[in-house]
Amino acid sequence: MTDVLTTTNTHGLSNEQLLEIDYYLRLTRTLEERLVALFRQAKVIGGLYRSLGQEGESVAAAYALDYKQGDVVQPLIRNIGSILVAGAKPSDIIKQYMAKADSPTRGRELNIHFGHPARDGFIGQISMLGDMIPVMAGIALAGRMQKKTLVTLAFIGDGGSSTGAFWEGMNFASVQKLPMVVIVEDNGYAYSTPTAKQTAAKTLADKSYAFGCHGVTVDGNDVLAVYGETKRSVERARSGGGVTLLEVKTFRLKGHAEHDNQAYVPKELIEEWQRKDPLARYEKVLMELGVATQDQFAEIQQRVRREIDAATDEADRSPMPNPADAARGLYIEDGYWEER
Amino acid sequence: MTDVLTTTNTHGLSNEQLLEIDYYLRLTRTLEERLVALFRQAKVIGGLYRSLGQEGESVAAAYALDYKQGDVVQPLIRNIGSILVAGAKPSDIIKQYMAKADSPTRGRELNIHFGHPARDGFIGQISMLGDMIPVMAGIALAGRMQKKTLVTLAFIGDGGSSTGAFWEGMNFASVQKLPMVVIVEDNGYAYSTPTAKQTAAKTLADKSYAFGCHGVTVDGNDVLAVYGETKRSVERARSGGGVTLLEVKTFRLKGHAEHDNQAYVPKELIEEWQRKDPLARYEKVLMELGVATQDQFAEIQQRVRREIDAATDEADRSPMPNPADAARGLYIEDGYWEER
Amino acid sequence: MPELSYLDAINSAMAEEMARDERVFLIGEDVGVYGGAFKTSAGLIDRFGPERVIDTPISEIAIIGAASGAALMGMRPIAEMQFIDFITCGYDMLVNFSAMNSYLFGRACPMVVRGPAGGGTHGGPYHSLNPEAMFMNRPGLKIVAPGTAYDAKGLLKAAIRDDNPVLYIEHKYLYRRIKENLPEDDYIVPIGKANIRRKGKDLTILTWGAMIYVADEAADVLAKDGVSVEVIDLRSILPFDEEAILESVAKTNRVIILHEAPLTGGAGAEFAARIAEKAFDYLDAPIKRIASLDVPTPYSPPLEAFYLPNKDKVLAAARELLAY
Amino acid sequence: MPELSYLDAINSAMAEEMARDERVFLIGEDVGVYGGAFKTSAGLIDRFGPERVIDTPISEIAIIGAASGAALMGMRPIAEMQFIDFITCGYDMLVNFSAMNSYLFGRACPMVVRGPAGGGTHGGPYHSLNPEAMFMNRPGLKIVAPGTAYDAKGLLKAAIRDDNPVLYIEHKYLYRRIKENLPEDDYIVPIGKANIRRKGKDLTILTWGAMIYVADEAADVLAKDGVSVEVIDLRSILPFDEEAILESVAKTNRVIILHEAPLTGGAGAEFAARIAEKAFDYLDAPIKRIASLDVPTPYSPPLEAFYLPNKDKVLAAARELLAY
Ligand SMILES: Cc1ncc(C[n+]2csc(CCOP(=O)(O)OP(=O)(O)O)c2C)c(N)n1
Ligand SMILES: Cc1ncc(C[n+]2csc(CCOP(=O)(O)OP(=O)(O)O)c2C)c(N)n1
Ligand SMILES: [Mg+2]
Ligand SMILES: [Mg+2]
Repeated sequence: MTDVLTTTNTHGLSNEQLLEIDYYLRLTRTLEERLVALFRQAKVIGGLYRSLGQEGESVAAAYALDYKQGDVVQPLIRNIGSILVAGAKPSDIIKQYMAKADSPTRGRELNIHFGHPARDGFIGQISMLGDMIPVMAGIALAGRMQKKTLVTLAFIGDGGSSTGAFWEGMNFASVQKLPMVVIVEDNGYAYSTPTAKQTAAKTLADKSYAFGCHGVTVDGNDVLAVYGETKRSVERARSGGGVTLLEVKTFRLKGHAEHDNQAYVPKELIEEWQRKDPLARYEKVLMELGVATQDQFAEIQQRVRREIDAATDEADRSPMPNPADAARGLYIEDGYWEER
Repeated sequence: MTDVLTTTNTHGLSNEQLLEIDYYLRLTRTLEERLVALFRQAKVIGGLYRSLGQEGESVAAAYALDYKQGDVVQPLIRNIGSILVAGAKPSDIIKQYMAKADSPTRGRELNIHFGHPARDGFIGQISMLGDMIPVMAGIALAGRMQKKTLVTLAFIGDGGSSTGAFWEGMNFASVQKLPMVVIVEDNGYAYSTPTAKQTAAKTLADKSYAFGCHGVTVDGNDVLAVYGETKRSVERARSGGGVTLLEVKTFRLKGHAEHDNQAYVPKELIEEWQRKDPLARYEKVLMELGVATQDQFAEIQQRVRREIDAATDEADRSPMPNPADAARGLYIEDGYWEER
Repeated sequence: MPELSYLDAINSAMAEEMARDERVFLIGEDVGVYGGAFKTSAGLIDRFGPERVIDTPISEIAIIGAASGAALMGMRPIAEMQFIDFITCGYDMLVNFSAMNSYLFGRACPMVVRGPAGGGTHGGPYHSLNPEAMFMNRPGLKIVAPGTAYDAKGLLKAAIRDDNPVLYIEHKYLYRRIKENLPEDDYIVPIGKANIRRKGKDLTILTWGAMIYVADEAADVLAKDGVSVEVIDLRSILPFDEEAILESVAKTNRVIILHEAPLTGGAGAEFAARIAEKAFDYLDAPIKRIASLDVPTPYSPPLEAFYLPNKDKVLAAARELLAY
Repeated sequence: MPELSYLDAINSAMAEEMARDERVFLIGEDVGVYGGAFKTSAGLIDRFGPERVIDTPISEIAIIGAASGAALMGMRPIAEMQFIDFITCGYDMLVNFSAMNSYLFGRACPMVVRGPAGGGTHGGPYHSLNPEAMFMNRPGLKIVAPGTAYDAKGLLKAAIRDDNPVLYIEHKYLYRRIKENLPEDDYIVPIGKANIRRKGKDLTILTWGAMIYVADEAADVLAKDGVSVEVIDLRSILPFDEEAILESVAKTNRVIILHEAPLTGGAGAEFAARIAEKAFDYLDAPIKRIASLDVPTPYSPPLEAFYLPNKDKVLAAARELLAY
């Protein structure tokens, strides 16, 4: 159990909502553990990326959006929690990792690179880091042109925030005062590269000065704090206050991917951040606040396990793609995507 | 004559040096006026870009470098004054504009896009704005690896500072703490686009917070102030203090190029900045300081006119390229550039 | 039928589509207040307002990326590159994001990226690019390159109405040099269909963009020698009208592929390869390509003239093939 | 003769050149402390220090641009793209700055850009790129694509010693799958020279990179049918060994061009076009190209297998040509 100070302001969330957040936190962690098991059984095709220790900010930030208003979240590979909140099915995520025919991309693209901003409330990234920032700005721009009240929420890493695409997108969004929130995750590393080698800026939030947008830093492992700051930023964006660059301080507890033993990370750092586990801290607060009991958490975990089991079975049963389909769908009018 | 307040600190420059600066200021303005005349005679191939009102910062900044130590300046199209200070011949510049066979690029590339960092003390930009910032970082990096004490000075515009290349280059240079000074010219416009549509940052110098480098703003039409701030930044860079982003506030008194009547610029703005003419202000200060008299300025202008006349004659006489040469020199080993 | 220049045709295509469909908007550098570096968008901001004619910072990644994002939301952006050369700065966004939406994700991304291309104006190495080949091996885009005012208007309308990202290559040399009487009524030129510009039976010249006029000149000269040349204006580079190409070669048995981009790795190589595979039996002579030299576009007029294809280069190749 | 994998060959080429010439350095993402995403640069930082093995921010524009600037100053940088796919992000810098130094400015720019390319590893659309064709119509670069450990080492050394920017395409599928006994002594493989991998007289297969092994498989099968196949490993894409290509076709009169990139606009189109112009009289059958489908590289194994060229596709084409 953790001894780290954690905020207790629940920002007007109801007990159901507070428990729902816990559900998504557990769903994320359990789903990833399942993916690890499938990876070890060689059922996952390609790499597996963990968000262990970062589930808190992924879930809390996405929970601050209003999908009924058309809000859109754009996750990175580690923000599985965000798309679960936005409504992605665990079975779809497992199918993506297993490259199945009935996965959202029908086996064409990997992990959580999927989703449609106008249909799903989320859109996965492409691999080229930074590229989604201009794209999310364009989604926000379209929303404004279409007289919608939507806000876009984009995630970017400490590493991704070094790319020209990030800079150009932030600058454009800020000039246009678009309804957009960008969460920059300082999780200590970009692959093997520590944040200090990524930027000489004092904090990643300091980049906001270059854009003339709002800049905030928050403890990324404090679920309620991340929710609160994101909510504030989203509401400001929705009411015409423009872009916020919200830095969450967190830590990547695993290697870049399963193959990486993170030998380059000092042991003490890992231990320090293990003590800051966002799930443990969040559940501790909920208990202190009398919102929930151990039993309720146990129930949630049972429910989560049942759902992940079912999702895994479904994914396991679903077929691999039909090889000849590889030739189809280059242009949208060919009808491939309308089928089934 | 101008009534604008101007600094009088001569930063230890000798009277000869102060007059030499005036010489370069006049050389720049007169050379550009000559280019306009040649343009009207249709002897200039392609566009002509003026630096009227910006000669001060171009000359003063370049004057703060020490070319004997291998310092390198990278001008934009409007920094003719900078390369004149670095040693470029007016005849070479005119030949470039006339696309002559014996121009530095032998008619292959236009205006002041020429120079070699290890040979000339300057390197012209390529058209893609922002690209030279990473390149100048690489030149500074090489200098450090080669145990040289050189500093690189790069110019970028208010518009160019929106490009991904600028952002990536500044970030890389700052992380590496390279001996580099970047002057960002806020001259009010990027083509027809005012700076307010280019960035929402309060000042362009504020971009320094994103890089964790030094940031300074100076009156770009105050020759001595620009010299002083550049000198300070260069010395800091040379002594290991890292990158400075130096914003010069100035104004583009002409259109983007000769074809552009700048109808989009409010008349008052132009009049206001005409009153801030850097040459008038500089010469006023030199006279107040008793450094020079009207006669000396007149002498300098006569000398400049003689030199520009000679340069024009030389350029006029020199031949156009031999058509078949177009096929040569793609790879450096083909020997084309060793000839003549 | 009003007489419109190639540039007017582009301007009116945008104006008419923006009037017809409020999802259409223009985004780029200096496209609004200034009306574009070449005045291609003159008047549009007055008519449609700054919300639909957006002046951006100098950020090609952001322009193409924001246009792509808006397109996913059902808008139909036209992203202008001030010169097509600067599309290189947004290259990644266009080939890796815009172009992949359908194949990977089943998302429609209806957008146009357009800008002034091509040489002959002494623009030098950074303002004379013919970009088509840079994109041909990166599937997902459509690519069109009109050579007439009629096609400029009809292909731009087709591109705007297409549900895929379309690279629209306009040749700046033609902006004000050609004028045509265009139909008053709305029309489109379908993407993927070539135009048999001139019927002939002895030799095919396959070309597009500004080079169609070079082909015309050569064909006129050859006509005097009694040689009947078929000139195909390809118009669409991707998808391209393979049928029209093969039919023509089957008829003439001799072909010259003429384009303004450098020879090596140019789009013409693909067409030559298709012919060499699918019309092999019809060929009575080697497939000739006439293109620019394999170097950047030099700035000085004598160098640029030597660099570019011209009538004489085409005639020399034609005579070789005819004597074969 | 020590046995080295293709990856070891790359590592040792870099190590030996860095030891031989202090102007050589490595710059890229995670190339130092981590030794590269594929461990291609393992051990180099310990041996040469962080000044010569530079870990950068995620900034391909800056990596290629800084390498170019250093090269102008007489250094010999090796810029690594973590995957070659990300070269698209620095595309502008490479084609517009690095590649133009000689032709426009008479400046030597001795640098190498290298990184893992190619499919077959289920990397999906963003980690399987074969990039050569993206650069073929933008003059100024040299492009090499080794398929053997011997060539991987010899071509990398040649690239590092070359005074022009060289794009060095290494195929990640081969990294650990092939091992060869390599000479202890220093050697280079000259850029621009093909390797006749297998002599034959009935049919030429022109290929490079990982596809040389597909060509071998097909050639072995055909050999059993008494068909003698000549396999040309091109190795250098730009400049390429036209003489070797034409000589082979003149001898075999039948040619298949095999590459892993998609068909349309692929580098193979250029070679087909050259043959169709310069060896026309020697051709007894159409020129066939076998390549990947004209779509992005799909991720799922059955889709990727269908997408990529393979022995059977080559055999089918070969039998067609031989029956012709
Ligand atoms: C433009 C680009 N360059 C390189 C890569 C290779 N790459 C994939 S993930 C990664 C590290 C990302 O670090 P960060 O942005 O901090 O995200 P994190 O992995 O920490 O969540 C790199 C370098 C890439 N995907 N895109
Ligand atoms: C990447 C890129 N995009 C577009 C252009 C076209 N262009 C040339 S100059 C210019 C305006 C430059 O403005 P600024 O950087 O402020 O420099 P200034 O002209 O004011 O000196 C533009 C948009 C370019 N050269 N490069
Ligand atoms: Mg990180
Ligand atoms: Mg400006």
